[in-house]
Amino acid sequence: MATKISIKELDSQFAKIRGLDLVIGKVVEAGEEWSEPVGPTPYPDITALRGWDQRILARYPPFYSPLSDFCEFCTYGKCDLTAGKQGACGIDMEAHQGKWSLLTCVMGAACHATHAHHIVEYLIKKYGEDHPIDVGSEVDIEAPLIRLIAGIKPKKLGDLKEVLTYLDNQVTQLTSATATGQEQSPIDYESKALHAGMLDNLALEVADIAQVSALGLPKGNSDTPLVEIGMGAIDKSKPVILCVGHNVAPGSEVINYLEDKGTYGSVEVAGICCTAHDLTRYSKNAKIVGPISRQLMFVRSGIADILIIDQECVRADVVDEARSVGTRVIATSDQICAGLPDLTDKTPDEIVKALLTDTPAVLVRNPAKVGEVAARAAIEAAPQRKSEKGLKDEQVLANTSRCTLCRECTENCPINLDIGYAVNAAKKSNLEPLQKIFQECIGCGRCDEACPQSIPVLSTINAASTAKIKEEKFTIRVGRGPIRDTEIRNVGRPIVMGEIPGVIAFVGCSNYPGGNEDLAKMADEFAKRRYIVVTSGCAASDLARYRDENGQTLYEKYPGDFDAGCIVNTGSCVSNAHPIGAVIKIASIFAKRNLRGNFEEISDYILNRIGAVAIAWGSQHQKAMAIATGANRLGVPVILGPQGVKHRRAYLGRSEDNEKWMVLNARDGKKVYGGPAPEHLLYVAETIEETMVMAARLVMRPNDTPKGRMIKLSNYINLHKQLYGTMPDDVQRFVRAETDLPVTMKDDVIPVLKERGWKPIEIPDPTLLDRMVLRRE
Amino acid sequence: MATKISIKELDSQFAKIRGLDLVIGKVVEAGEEWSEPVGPTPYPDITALRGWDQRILARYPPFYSPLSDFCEFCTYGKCDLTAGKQGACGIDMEAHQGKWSLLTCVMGAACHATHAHHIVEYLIKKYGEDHPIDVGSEVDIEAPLIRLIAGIKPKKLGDLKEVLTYLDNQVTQLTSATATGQEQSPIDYESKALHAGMLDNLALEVADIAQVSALGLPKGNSDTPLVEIGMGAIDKSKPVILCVGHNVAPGSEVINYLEDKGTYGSVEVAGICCTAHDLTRYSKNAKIVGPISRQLMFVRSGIADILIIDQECVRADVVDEARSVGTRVIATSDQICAGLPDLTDKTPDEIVKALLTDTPAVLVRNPAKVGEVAARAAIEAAPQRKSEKGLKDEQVLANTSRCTLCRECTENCPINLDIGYAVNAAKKSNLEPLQKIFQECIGCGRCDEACPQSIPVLSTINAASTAKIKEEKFTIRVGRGPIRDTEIRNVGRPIVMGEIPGVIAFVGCSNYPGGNEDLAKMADEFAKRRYIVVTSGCAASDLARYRDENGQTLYEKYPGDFDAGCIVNTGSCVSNAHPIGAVIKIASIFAKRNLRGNFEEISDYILNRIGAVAIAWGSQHQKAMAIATGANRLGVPVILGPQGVKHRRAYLGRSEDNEKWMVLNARDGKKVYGGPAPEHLLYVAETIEETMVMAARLVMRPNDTPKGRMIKLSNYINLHKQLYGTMPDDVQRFVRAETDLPVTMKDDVIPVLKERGWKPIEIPDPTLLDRMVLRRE
Amino acid sequence: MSAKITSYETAEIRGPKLAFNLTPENCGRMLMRSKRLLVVVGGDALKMKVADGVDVPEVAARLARNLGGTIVASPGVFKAFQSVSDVKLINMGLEDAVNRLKDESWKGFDGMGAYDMAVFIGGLYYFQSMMLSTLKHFAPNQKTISLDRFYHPNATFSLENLTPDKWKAGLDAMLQLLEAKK
Amino acid sequence: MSAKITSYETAEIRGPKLAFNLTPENCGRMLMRSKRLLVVVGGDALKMKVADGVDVPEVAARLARNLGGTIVASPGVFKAFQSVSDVKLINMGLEDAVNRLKDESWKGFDGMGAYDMAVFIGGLYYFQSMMLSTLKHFAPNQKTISLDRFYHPNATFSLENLTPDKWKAGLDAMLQLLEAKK
Ligand code: SF4
Ligand code: SF4
Ligand code: SF4
Ligand code: SF4
Ligand code: SF4
Ligand code: SF4
Ligand code: SF4
Ligand code: SF4
Repeated sequence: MATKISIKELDSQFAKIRGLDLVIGKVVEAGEEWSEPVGPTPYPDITALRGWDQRILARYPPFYSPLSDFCEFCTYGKCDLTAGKQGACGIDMEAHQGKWSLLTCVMGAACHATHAHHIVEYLIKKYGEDHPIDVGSEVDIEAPLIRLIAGIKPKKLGDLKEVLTYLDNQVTQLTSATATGQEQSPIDYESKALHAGMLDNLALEVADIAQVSALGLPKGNSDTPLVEIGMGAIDKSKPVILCVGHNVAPGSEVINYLEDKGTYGSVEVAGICCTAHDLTRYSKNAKIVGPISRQLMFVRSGIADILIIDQECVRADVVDEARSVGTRVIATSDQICAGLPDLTDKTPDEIVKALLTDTPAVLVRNPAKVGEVAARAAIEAAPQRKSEKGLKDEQVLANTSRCTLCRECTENCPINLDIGYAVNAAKKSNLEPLQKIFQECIGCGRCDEACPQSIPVLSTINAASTAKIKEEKFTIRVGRGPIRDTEIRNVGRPIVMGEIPGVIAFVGCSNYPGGNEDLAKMADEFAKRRYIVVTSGCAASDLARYRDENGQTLYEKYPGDFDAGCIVNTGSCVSNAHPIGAVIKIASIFAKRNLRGNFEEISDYILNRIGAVAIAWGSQHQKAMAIATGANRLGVPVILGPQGVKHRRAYLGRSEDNEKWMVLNARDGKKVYGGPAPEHLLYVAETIEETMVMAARLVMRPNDTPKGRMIKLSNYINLHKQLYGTMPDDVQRFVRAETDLPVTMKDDVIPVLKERGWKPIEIPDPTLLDRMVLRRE
Repeated sequence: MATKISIKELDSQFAKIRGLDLVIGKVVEAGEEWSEPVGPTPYPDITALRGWDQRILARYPPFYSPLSDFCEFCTYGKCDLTAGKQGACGIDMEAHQGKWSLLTCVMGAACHATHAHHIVEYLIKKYGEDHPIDVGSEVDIEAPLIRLIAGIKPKKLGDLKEVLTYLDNQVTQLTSATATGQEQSPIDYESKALHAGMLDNLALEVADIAQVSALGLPKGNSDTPLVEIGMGAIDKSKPVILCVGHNVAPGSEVINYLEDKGTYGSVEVAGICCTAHDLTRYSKNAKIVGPISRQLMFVRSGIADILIIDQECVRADVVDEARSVGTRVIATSDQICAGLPDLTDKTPDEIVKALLTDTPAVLVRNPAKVGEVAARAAIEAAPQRKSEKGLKDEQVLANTSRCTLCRECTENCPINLDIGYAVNAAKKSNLEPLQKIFQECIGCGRCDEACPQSIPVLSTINAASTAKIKEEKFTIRVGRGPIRDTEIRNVGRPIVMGEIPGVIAFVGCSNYPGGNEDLAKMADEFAKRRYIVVTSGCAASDLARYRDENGQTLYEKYPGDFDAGCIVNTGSCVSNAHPIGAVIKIASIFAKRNLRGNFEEISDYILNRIGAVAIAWGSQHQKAMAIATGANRLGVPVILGPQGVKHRRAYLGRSEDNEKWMVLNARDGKKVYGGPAPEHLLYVAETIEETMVMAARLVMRPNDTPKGRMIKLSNYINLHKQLYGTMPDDVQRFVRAETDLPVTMKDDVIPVLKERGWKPIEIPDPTLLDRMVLRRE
Repeated sequence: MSAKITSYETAEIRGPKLAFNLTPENCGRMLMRSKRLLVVVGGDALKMKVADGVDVPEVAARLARNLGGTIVASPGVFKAFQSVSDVKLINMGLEDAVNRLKDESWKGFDGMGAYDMAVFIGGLYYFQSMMLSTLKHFAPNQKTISLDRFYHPNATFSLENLTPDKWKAGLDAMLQLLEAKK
Repeated sequence: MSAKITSYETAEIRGPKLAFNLTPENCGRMLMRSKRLLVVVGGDALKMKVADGVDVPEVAARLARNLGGTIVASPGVFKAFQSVSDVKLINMGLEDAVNRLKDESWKGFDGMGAYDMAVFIGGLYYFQSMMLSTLKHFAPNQKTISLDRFYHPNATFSLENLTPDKWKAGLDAMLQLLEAKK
């Protein structure tokens, strides 16, 4: 608890003070002082971890894929940077891509920092600075990232404020570095991008532990309820309030209001994107329409009576789309004012009236007011709603007669779906191709924009798929927030020892080709193979939208523990703090490493010992790149799906470059070969087959015990054979001794090893940090 | 002075405190309390001034010129946004351009906020939190922007910290709004861009008043010394230390060290860009090489023994260029680590040794250490310098024989200089065209990059112009910092009454076509016409690089007062706070308006009454756009030169749209026609002729007295006739009554007015704010 | 494929909507169809006489005269039209003029209706390019034609990159065509 | 000018360095000059049989067989080469392979020296485009050729956008040329 010194009036010789409140936030409570010594980098500034970054970037140098040949950042430009040419400011393509990488990560980090600010400020206003941080009785390490990075142990909401101040300052400095005439080296741009990623992760934790603590979201229990998800899950007979975005505050206030009035049962509160997750964490009666790929589709359906938008991942056309089908809109955030009139200072009566009459889209920057207004307006508006406003399916499909098969739509589709062909088939009453497209379509609407015949292509896809939309009704396990310390104690050893082959996190946005089935198949495969599978955000939603041969969703099929063969949904994007926190906690709880301000040591531990990998099969947003980059700095490799190539940057190792795979043996300080483990830090895969094999490879760590390596290798070889049809070309690099080999595979592998001139090596106590060497010989 | 409460140890029942220092920074000293009431918007958040922005943007809507047809901000893209098409996130070209506008301004604001942080932290470390803010005995309003925006009156360096915290938070929020799926309306993007601009201006003031207060820079005196400027002004016989960037700390420490050792006279300390200005403000023995257009040219000359780079406007190739001519480099800022080894923790001996032997480019993030190291290394290195390292002029010019006249160089030149032709002429020993190019060239080096024959085109230009380079030796009046309150008292009335036709500020970067002569001619014209001319940054340097027919530089020709017919150099870019502050002070001192947290009222006053215009003939950098946009929010119009079109956005009025020019008459609340005054807020002009006429037009204000309007009109009509050859098409819009007409022009103008159906109107007491209406009828 | 076909400045990569290349003669034919023509003369017009031997104000005046068009030009350049009396002349900067052109409801300088074609000539390349970009994106129905020596991808129609001689000859041919057909 | 000539995806505007368009026959001639060929088979290869009727792994195998090239392919696709035994095969993802190709000092999968030509076929359009972008910018000396159905501006040489039939026929003609001249 904080100590508060109040001075009403002081009129001394030196000073005159009036109404001064001093709240001493960092006072440590008696008997509970945090005894952990502070490590070398509490609140690291933008160069404090440059040494660590240089170390990892030397092994995993940035690999750039420019999206454009020129730069248009300043008025010297546009500059042609093709193939080594420098721009007018002296920058070349490599550094320019480094700048994009930094800018992307900074945008992401700024989003999460701002989101954290908003939610913390809202909660402090509502519950007070002194409201305790409490993320569950089985979670002692309440804030692994804050402890690690900031070096503090937050006890109450108010303690988070200094972390927010730090975030703001660092984000501003990094934003500054993206300007023309600032940073110039690609490696330093990447060091700054890694810093931005780390800040992003820190912001995630601030936001999520605050809302878990104050809003009563699940505190790490494995058996959170299964709730409904899908466009078909929304009960159209009720008034429908749709929340889109990331900030749960307004949506939760809707639920509060409805519960107060006892009308919650008769109103449908549903969400899209992360707000959806957090609404179901807040109340299991809330529903999830789906991930971002369902945003335009569902808004266009006109089923929502009220659309509440808050911040992040809100389509820029959503207000117009909503209005065109008669849905009323309430924007709620400074971040998205959307050009709407600000009615924040009006009474709820006035706002409801405005919404229902002449001002169908408004800005109200007060969550509680939004709660009341949205609920009342939805109830009043629902009877006016003609169910599925807009055109009937047949009317929509009639448009296809205009199709000239010019294929502009396909050429505009980010994933090149053969939509032109499908529209043309519909012309001849064959709806099957459109229905197939529906399964893969990410709902971006670019085809609509492209069609010279003004065919509303996306609506056409939907109209052809009405039956499928109705069927879109699945279950998802409610995001559970933190991983419990008790779980870490159970799995820490098997993970570090390798008996659990790895932790695989399915994260990111729903902009993948191949539809959500691809994602689900991957998750299924790894859960079946007894990896620990974790998920969050749009990926978590999309995993739900799939049934196996028995008609079960993955959440029905697998338990929700943080354990081998389970699938854990942590929740919204900000809940990504928890899987990241979990690997930190393994280092802390299992390996007893100090966390406090001790970033390098923990990252070194994770990189060398903890077989965790994230798969962002979709990663549309800058935030996705920021989260991934933060994970990378901590030593967690990430695989992106093919669209991720457009983030422009990977961090790739070269498995054959033995010098790069030398580690220090902490036991004697000698440089020894640790193998290409993990081989990459950020890899963009083209197909799910490649992704699966790569994930199985990237969970290997130099520190694996023979038993652990055996299990990892067995999965790797097995998947490789299953998907490539052959023994891996690089198997010899992962076998340290014959004891690493699965017994059943020995006959297969040993001849290969011999052929490739393999020699056994010792298993080191691996580190990249000089200071971790215990004793030199 | 602050009150400091120290608690060494407190062990009470409630809390345990160790080593706690409470510094109560905002304690108001007895008897000196700031009695000014707080206005409606102290520390405005990102929507607090949205209403004001909407008002000005309704009159001056954004005008966008896209530099590219597509967006590549997220992995949904690239998206084709041509002619109204929406991207996959739903954004259209207009909103996307609004996003660029915001991003540009945010980058600029982040640079200045970060710069302010760095300088304030450095000064606090050196001089203490309690070091008083003191910008001159004749300056009572020490911080007009801080008073206006933050609503505080800073008394000591430590008081600036809360302003910095505010800046960080706001910049982070605005950065967040540039991400995909955030803001969506062009007008709200622009409102946020205006906010970023305002923050930028605020940061300028924080940085400059801190350094003026603590480093003893000139405190607003008009007669600052004339110092040397020009590539030819550098004494090559001495060791030469060149400082490039914006942060004066390392350079000033060089001077401190040299002065301590008594060797300052024998070492040349020179600067490029804003650091240069601030070095001469710190010591009149420092020299200015020139504006940014001289950076590559001078570094390539090899004259510098040591190059110190700090932050902002540092060419990305400068380290390589310096090293290729044997110049040692010291990077000094977190913002630009340039991939260099960090030697901050080494001793000066070690660093000097490294620099002179195996590590010719290092990072040292400690200004005092840089001071010593640079001075010692320069003195040791100078004898090794072969004067003008690299090739001899003839050798360079010999390369021209390879020229095929392919004109790739011209097609790559940002200002399309006919450099190919000139190189080709040199082939035939005709150097004149190259010498002509030298006068116009902005030194960006893009031609070098383009030449398929690998002719070092820029070096060729220089080699042909050796004689001209030697002649580049001019004088500039040292930046004087603030405008004195006493000056404001003198000119406030004549400016508001219009007797001084206007304040014209020449600001911005040196990336203009036409060379610096164009700029100088404009300044000369307006000074001659008895406008108050103000200048700063690269524009101030470039103004010096011109002699009139009598061989005088403008600084020699015109006095340095803030008065009619004078030219005031305020200093570096951060000193732009002072001309902006001056218009605010006019409202405060002359019109006695409250400043404190009273942004809208003051901006309304400035927009309607103070004839100030800025001309950024060059505006290469994001900071230039941020500064301009900040001025715009305050009601000061800005004209950009043609390259400024590549900032992509203007704010344009439409003079014929009478409805837009209605103002409220504060006397009776009636809406009355105020005329298109000022006609635009941000205008991009193609030529200097257009710029001059536009500036003369944009100084007009609805509130002008008949006498004032007469003087402004007389200049406007006169310039129009001089440059267009005709009477302005719009003269009738600026004549309220015949008394507005200059006597000598009546015969000319009255027939025109009659022909155009002109009718007299009343002069209102103009305002855009409802609450400023005194009395309603 | 050479990049030279699509732009003058090297980094001026545009698309997917690129100006149709027209020969000078075809420009002439295109212009003859115009009922309300605006000729926008840029700030580099006078320099072109020196650099390329083309008297841009004269070309503009002949165009406007023969097609009943209006000329808009900014200071400096405008002065070159002082002797021209049989053509409607407006003094205004390019950005100001384009700001009006991009407004579909604008009725022209004379209030008689929208211009069905805007001819651009004499502009600073990069500045003109941006003005044409504004119109391409925000006034897609406003037809524009660039008669400058360099290809302008953002116009609706544009000449290709030409040598000074070919440009001069082409403009002459175009004007003769106009004047003959009159 | 149609934008269709320069790219497949509408926003895939590139330049100033654009791939030379080659006919399939000229691709064949170009390939015959290669002494060290790498055939990079993308992850969409198998789908193309269904969509366009082209058996990409077969095309790749014939190419490599006739020119002594090495094939690199990622899982899934790689499986299609299981029956191929007379060609050197590497299993690796595209990004991993391109990361090696972009290293000028790389000596190839067999350590025998750099590949003088890298053929790309069967890639996901936007992914392939980015891989070619990496090479264009950071390994400007690495020649690349795209045999995919759509024009790839970032390659050194590329087919134009073709209909499935023309693509199939063109590849056949190219292979026959190779096989005949052998
Ligand atoms: S930032 Fe550099 S490369 Fe980009 S446009 Fe400006 S000068 Fe050119
Ligand atoms: S909405 Fe679907 S089909 Fe249309 S462009 Fe987007 S992904 Fe392709
Ligand atoms: S763009 Fe329109 S007309 Fe062309 S193929 Fe697609 S749906 Fe048919
Ligand atoms: S996963 Fe991606 S698309 Fe989904 S809400 Fe998060 S950032 Fe947005
Ligand atoms: S931000 Fe929007 S317009 Fe830009 S690339 Fe992403 S989806 Fe396309
Ligand atoms: S250095 Fe000068 S001539 Fe060369 S491109 Fe830049 S401005 Fe043009
Ligand atoms: S690019 Fe080189 S060869 Fe071509 S004209 Fe310019 S100087 Fe001559
Ligand atoms: S005026 Fe422009 S170029 Fe010069 S230092 Fe300032 S921002 Fe940089």
